Amino acid sequence: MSDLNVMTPAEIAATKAAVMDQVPGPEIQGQSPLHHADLESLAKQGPKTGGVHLREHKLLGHLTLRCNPENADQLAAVERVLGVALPLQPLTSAENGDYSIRWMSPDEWLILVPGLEAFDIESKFRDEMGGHYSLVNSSGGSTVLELSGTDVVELLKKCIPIDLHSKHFPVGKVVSTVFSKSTAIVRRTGEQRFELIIRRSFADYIWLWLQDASREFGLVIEA
Amino acid sequence: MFHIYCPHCAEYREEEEFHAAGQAHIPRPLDPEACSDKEWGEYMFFRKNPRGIHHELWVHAAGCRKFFNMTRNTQTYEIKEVYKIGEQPSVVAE
Amino acid sequence: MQQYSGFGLFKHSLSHHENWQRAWRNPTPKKKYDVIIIGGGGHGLATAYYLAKEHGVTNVAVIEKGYLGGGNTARNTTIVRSNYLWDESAHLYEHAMKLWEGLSQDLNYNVMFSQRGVLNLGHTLQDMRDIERRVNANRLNGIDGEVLDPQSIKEIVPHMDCSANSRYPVMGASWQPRGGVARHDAVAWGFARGADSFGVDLIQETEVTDLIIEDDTIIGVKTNRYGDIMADRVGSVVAGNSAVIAKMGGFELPLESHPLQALVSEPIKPVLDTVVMSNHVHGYVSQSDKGDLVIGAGIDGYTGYGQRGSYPTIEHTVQAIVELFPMFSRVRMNRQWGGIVDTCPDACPIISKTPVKNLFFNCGWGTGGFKATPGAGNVFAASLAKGEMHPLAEPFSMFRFHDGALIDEHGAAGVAH
Amino acid sequence: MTQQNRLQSGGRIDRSKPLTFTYNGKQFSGFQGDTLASAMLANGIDVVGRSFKYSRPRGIVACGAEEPNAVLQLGATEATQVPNVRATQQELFNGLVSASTNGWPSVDNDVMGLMGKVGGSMMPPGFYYKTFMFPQSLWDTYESMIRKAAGLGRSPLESDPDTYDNVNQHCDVMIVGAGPAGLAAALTAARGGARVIIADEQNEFGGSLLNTKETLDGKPAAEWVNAVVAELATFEDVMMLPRSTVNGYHDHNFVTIHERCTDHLADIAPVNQARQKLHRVRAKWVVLATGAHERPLVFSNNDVPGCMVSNAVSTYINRYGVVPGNELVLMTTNDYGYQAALDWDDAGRKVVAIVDTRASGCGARAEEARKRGLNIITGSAVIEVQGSKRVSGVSVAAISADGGKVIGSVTKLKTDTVASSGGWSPVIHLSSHTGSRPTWDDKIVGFVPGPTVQKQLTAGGINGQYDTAVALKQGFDAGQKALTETGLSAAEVVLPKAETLKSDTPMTLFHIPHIKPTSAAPKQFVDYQTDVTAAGIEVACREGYESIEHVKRYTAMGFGTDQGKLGNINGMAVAAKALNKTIPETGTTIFRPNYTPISFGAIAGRNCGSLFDPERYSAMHKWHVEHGAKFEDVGQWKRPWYFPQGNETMQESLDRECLAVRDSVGILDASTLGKIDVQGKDAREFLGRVYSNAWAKLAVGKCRYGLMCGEDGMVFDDGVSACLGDNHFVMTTTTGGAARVLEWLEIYHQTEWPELEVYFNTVTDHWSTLTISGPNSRKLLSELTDYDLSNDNFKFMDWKQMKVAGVPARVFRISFTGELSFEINVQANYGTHVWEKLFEAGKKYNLTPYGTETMHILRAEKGFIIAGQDTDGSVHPYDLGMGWCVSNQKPFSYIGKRGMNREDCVRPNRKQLVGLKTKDPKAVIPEGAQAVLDPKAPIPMPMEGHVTSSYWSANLGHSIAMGFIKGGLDKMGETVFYPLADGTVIEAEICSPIFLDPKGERQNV
Repeated sequence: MSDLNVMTPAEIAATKAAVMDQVPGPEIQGQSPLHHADLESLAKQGPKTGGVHLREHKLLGHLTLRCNPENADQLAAVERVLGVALPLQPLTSAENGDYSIRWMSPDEWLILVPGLEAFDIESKFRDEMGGHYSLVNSSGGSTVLELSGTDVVELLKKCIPIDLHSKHFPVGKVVSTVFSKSTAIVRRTGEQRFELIIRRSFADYIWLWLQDASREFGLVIEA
Repeated sequence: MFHIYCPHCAEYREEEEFHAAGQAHIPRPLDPEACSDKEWGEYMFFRKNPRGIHHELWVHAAGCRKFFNMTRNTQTYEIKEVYKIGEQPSVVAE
Repeated sequence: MQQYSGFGLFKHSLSHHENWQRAWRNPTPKKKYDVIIIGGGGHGLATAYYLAKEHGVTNVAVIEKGYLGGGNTARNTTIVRSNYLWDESAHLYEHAMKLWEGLSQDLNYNVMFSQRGVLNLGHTLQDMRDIERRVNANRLNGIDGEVLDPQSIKEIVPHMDCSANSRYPVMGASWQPRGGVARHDAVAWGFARGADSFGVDLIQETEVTDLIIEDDTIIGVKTNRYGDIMADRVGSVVAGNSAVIAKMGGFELPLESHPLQALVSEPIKPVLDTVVMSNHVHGYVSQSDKGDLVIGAGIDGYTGYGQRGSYPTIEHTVQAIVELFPMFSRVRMNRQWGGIVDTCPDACPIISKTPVKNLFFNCGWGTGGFKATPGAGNVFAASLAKGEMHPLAEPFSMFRFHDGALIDEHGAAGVAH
Repeated sequence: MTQQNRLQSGGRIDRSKPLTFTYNGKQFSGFQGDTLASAMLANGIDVVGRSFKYSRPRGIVACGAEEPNAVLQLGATEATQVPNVRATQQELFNGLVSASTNGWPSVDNDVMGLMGKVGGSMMPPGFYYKTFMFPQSLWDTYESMIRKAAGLGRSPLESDPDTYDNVNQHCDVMIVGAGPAGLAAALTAARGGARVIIADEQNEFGGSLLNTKETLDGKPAAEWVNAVVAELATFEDVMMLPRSTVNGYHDHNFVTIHERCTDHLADIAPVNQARQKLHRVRAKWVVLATGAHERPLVFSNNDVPGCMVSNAVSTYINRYGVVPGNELVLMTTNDYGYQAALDWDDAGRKVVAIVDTRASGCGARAEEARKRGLNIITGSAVIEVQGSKRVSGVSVAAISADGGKVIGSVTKLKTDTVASSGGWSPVIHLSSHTGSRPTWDDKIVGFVPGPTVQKQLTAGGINGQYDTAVALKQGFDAGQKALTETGLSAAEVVLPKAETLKSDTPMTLFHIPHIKPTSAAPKQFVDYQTDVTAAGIEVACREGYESIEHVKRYTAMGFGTDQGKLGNINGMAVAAKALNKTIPETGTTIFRPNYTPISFGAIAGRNCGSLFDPERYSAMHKWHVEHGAKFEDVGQWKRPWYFPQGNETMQESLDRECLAVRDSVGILDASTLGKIDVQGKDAREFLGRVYSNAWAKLAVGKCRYGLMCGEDGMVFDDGVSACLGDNHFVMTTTTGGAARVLEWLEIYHQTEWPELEVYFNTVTDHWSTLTISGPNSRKLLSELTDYDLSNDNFKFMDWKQMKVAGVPARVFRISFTGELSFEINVQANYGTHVWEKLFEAGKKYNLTPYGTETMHILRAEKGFIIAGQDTDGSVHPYDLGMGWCVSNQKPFSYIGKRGMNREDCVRPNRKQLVGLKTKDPKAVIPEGAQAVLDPKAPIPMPMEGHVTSSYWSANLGHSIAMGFIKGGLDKMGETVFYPLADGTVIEAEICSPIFLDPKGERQNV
């Protein structure tokens, strides 16, 4: 291999699936889907108090794993790679340090890892996991928003049709649902804290929506 | 608006997350070339469309993206059951 | 038949309106008819009227399980237009349009057909290509229509947001000046009164519970109130319930019955003088003579006989109307309701013979039924009278779904009813 | 002005907070706590509108949602106008501006009223249908007159300055109505630990308890209300919504609540607040505690201002401290009706007479009236009212025991107010929204909720139970039942003691007889707002409109903004009598949402303006905006359409962009194309089944174009798929088709071929796709990569992995322009970086950004189709001349194969896609033009097919077009004509659609 990050098609063929480190060196700065909104400046200039706080966790590694939940070998492989078992109960999530896994479907999980580790993890999966599965890097296609604050539930009630009562939506629960006229993956990370994973092309729409819908509570941007 | 139990997510969700994909249990003919135009046309277009108990295909489009079957009364809109692809309904029309 | 006129009204006012004749009788059915029409909606009643008037077939019964005109005739948004894309449908709807134009006088019953024009808006380049295509085809088929630019649209609908900065700016529209609206109930009643005057028996509150079929040939129907009633030919005109009748005949149809919802605002002073329809933002609106904004929604995605649909469909429609007319935001929605529309895969109707001899079906109109009422009744009557399909009806055979000769009007039909 | 009808004390108004308001341009005053209606009555305003058909003066009749007459225009500015607000439901605020909606020149002196008097007799129901037919040509004129007369208020003509919210709610128990039954249910459910929402349309909870002098546990009922409200407020899981109307009850216990957050404060909402909210509630159980509306009686001239329902009279006195007149005649069929006279008497004004239609009334209230020495006339009725703008007197006569006819002589009494009570109609509206048909209950003389499949409970007035003690008990029971049904344990609640007043049997009577037959008697109104009279209903029945639905539609009964809340039952009774049937035989009454009208804005919520529909952006969107792109809407995407420079016309921009690509190099943002990652050992087999062409032998590192057809054989999408690994492909779809294709793949995989080992995942948003195209594209790319881009190493239809501008990329050597092209795919976070680096390096090649329009022209020069533009769901691959893209050798009968071999699909003379070359090279045929063989043929002219794509080609110096022609592939060189709307005809020759480089040499260099 001439370049560690780039395999030839022949090498890829050997793995049956193409894997590529998609992240360039540190001299090139990536732009999250909300780059144009310049949240850093808003965080500096905007209000410091309000009922809803928003922070973007950008440029993380997003990996979609599809595999067979009844295949013990595959489950074991996941644990070897991530140090945590795949959550098999519907709508649950699991974490191990910077790694987090969300149940998306009976055969689908969304894994978030630090941005620079995506290729590493992907490669480890390819080494460790056998049988029929797919692993797709979708890091460029989404971003993560963290919403918190005293009015966060009231805000989300205007956005998604999910019952957010903590009896029904405890910390750790994750759902994929409609977000106004887009979609989002929503996970509760605290009593008044939620994680939203949204698609790149809809990010501006959701950003506009959140600003509009949170007006009565006051929106604080954090960076 | 329907309140639909997704058999994969194992909870009720709002209809907005789903959409209907027509009558269930219409297998694609195994040998299409052996079908007459009439048989092929019936496979593609002709439907039971009952007033009453109906078995239909739905997909949890904004959720787990899985298709599943639903037995529903098309008059009262009561959902009698949902069941996974490959399973058979337990509630059927008289 | 007692003639209606302004003078008649004056005359009757002197006797406190005590001497008006019945608009139609309430007869007990005979044992046998030449033709039985199942379904006393607009299409069924029009069929009966034209059978009697144009073909001299008066030994006819219309059997209606509820009240006359109580199905989709009573539930639609009353739009009339004929600017369909394909020759087959354009000719059929234009046939209807020509009948609409003299209908009040023909029936001596004012159906309040108001040719205030219909705009079909285009919001994308592909919309505009489709509009050009359709209007060109209409013109060569002898159907009025032109393509308007946003400025000309603004002159017709001054209150609509035609600005370039809306989410989907209005890029143009097709305009059919002869299109418009009519008073839906009056259409059913006018045809009913006309048919009755020729001796047609209108049997209400009577449900057909089965078909009587011998040797693959229909010879009559069973009813819940009057037992068996025999007939040489039977026409089924039951829209959303067609699958139920077809099942009695032992066959299936290429149809699904879906909820179709509509809503009205409270009555307001005249503010919209034409019919505005938009496939792209998904809504359409006109203002009735009573002052209501009459607004139509899209079809719900599931099969439903409940005469109601899902609330999000209403939401999307109202959003579309507020998007087109931001000033209507403070106007208030009065009522919503739903009908059952039987939709074909190609968004065109079925006017057809069936696997059962002498049993004919008129169904599958989807969202297009009301505007076709006189035309559909007219060609269905001719087909029932002769036992052979009228040339305008021939392309609409249910068997086109076997050989593949579909007439795809999704573009022209769309949400646009 | 003084509030002449205001009492010195009493009521729930705050006399320390005076408010001013305007009605028809005049200023009046009222108090905090007033409704607009109570303030108008306090000021002695009699006429609040004109009826729409007969233009008769009308006054306030009721005190709530059932009010038919007091329908006003509200709003101080053009943008804040609200039509048709019920004065009885509008809270008064300082500065409120209102006006009556009908009447010209004014509501007090109305010219149409004269017409109504003269012409009224010529306007029986259905008169429209019987006239205005001759001459036909005058219908437009008639119609505009009809339209002007109709309608109530008017729409604002400016955009709404306010915002609205939709809020999703979930609860165990949704309680509709906060009267005694609703509050008891809420308290019970709350104590049991349920999640409760309780909504009431009024400004404060308490319902009927606020309108009377009733006591609970010997104390004013309001004290109990206050205590319950205070306790409910302590529960975290209880949401209390006053000013909130449950307007719709939908399937599976989905309920919508219209909350008016700021309408009681001002015309316009305070900054950052929503004017109204629409709560979308999913409830496990719904408790309907909606109460009942009192029915007025139907008698001659019962619409003259000063005629009210008796309960409204009591409410205005007890709740608002307003006596709506000086003298009262009360007519009742029941004991409860007496209450209005007692309250009137308490207020110190004169009760002229209580007219009881029964031979005797000996309930507790009647006894009280007798004790007070009030004038009670039994066995009689008010058969007619005198007066025009205000009641001046009544005619009273004895009636037969069945209420069918007048049997005695007529006595005239002087009065300015007539209250009537015909009993109560349960508010069953919501229960019938979900398709349940109400059932008639003879005992309570009204409809009650029928059987339902919803998880619905009812309590109190809706069941025809008007006794407070019973309502409390039923509310408690409903609360308990909801608790057990939702798996919670029962709660302990001690209900307060209510007084139970002895009452006598009410009389079943709706329509008061007159000495003249109904047809000749002065008008007896059934439905005020739609001007439907008892005589009108009789005419309808006489004419054969016998179904109650026919009666309603023919007369318009129930079609007003009050939806017949007061009149429907009376109307059914009149129809039943005319048809000689009972009320249940006549039919039932079905209600649809909304219970009361709600703003369109509240339904739309925030989904308007820029949030009407998402705008989807690619990673380079900001660059496009900054470089002056004009955008095209493709699905929800905003795609650059073209990039004008300076004062260029669109055509000039396109010419420049097209030439730049053919002469040097251009760049297109192709990121919006759908991209689906396909992995698994059966990926290849799956592709073979869903594409019309062969995929079995596509090697790793290669790309292939494919067509997707439906089972009917008709093309619905297309795109290039690349083999990334033996078990790994990436599929591209059209921009608009991405979601549909993915779902289509899933449905076949999940339902038909689950045995195939393959997974699909969307990666549309993950990749940015930067397409550089043109003879200099290789040179340009080579400046940003070390990779060997030579034709030997990187062939046409290959893909390679390399770094471009330092970013790892997959580069596809495929071409939609016919030029040497490279599609550079990088993770979208780095799209802009690479895009900008390309421009830095591309300066010397005049790298030109181009949009969708230039892309369309360039591909049309090559005869490439665009699915959706050159296809319409009725063409199969052979119709497109793309038989080369169909493989009939595949073992599996791929989707579309059987369909495209049906009889009609293989017949001769199908429309086929061909190229079109105009005789005049400068003439561009409009897209959508229809081809004919003989432009002089008579209309209807036989059409051969339409133009799908047509452009000016700057590269070729002439126009180019593609279109369908019947049998076109066999008609090369033949001539067709395109007659245009302006009368001109464009002549064109049928040719190959490939106008440029037919051998494909340019892309292969």
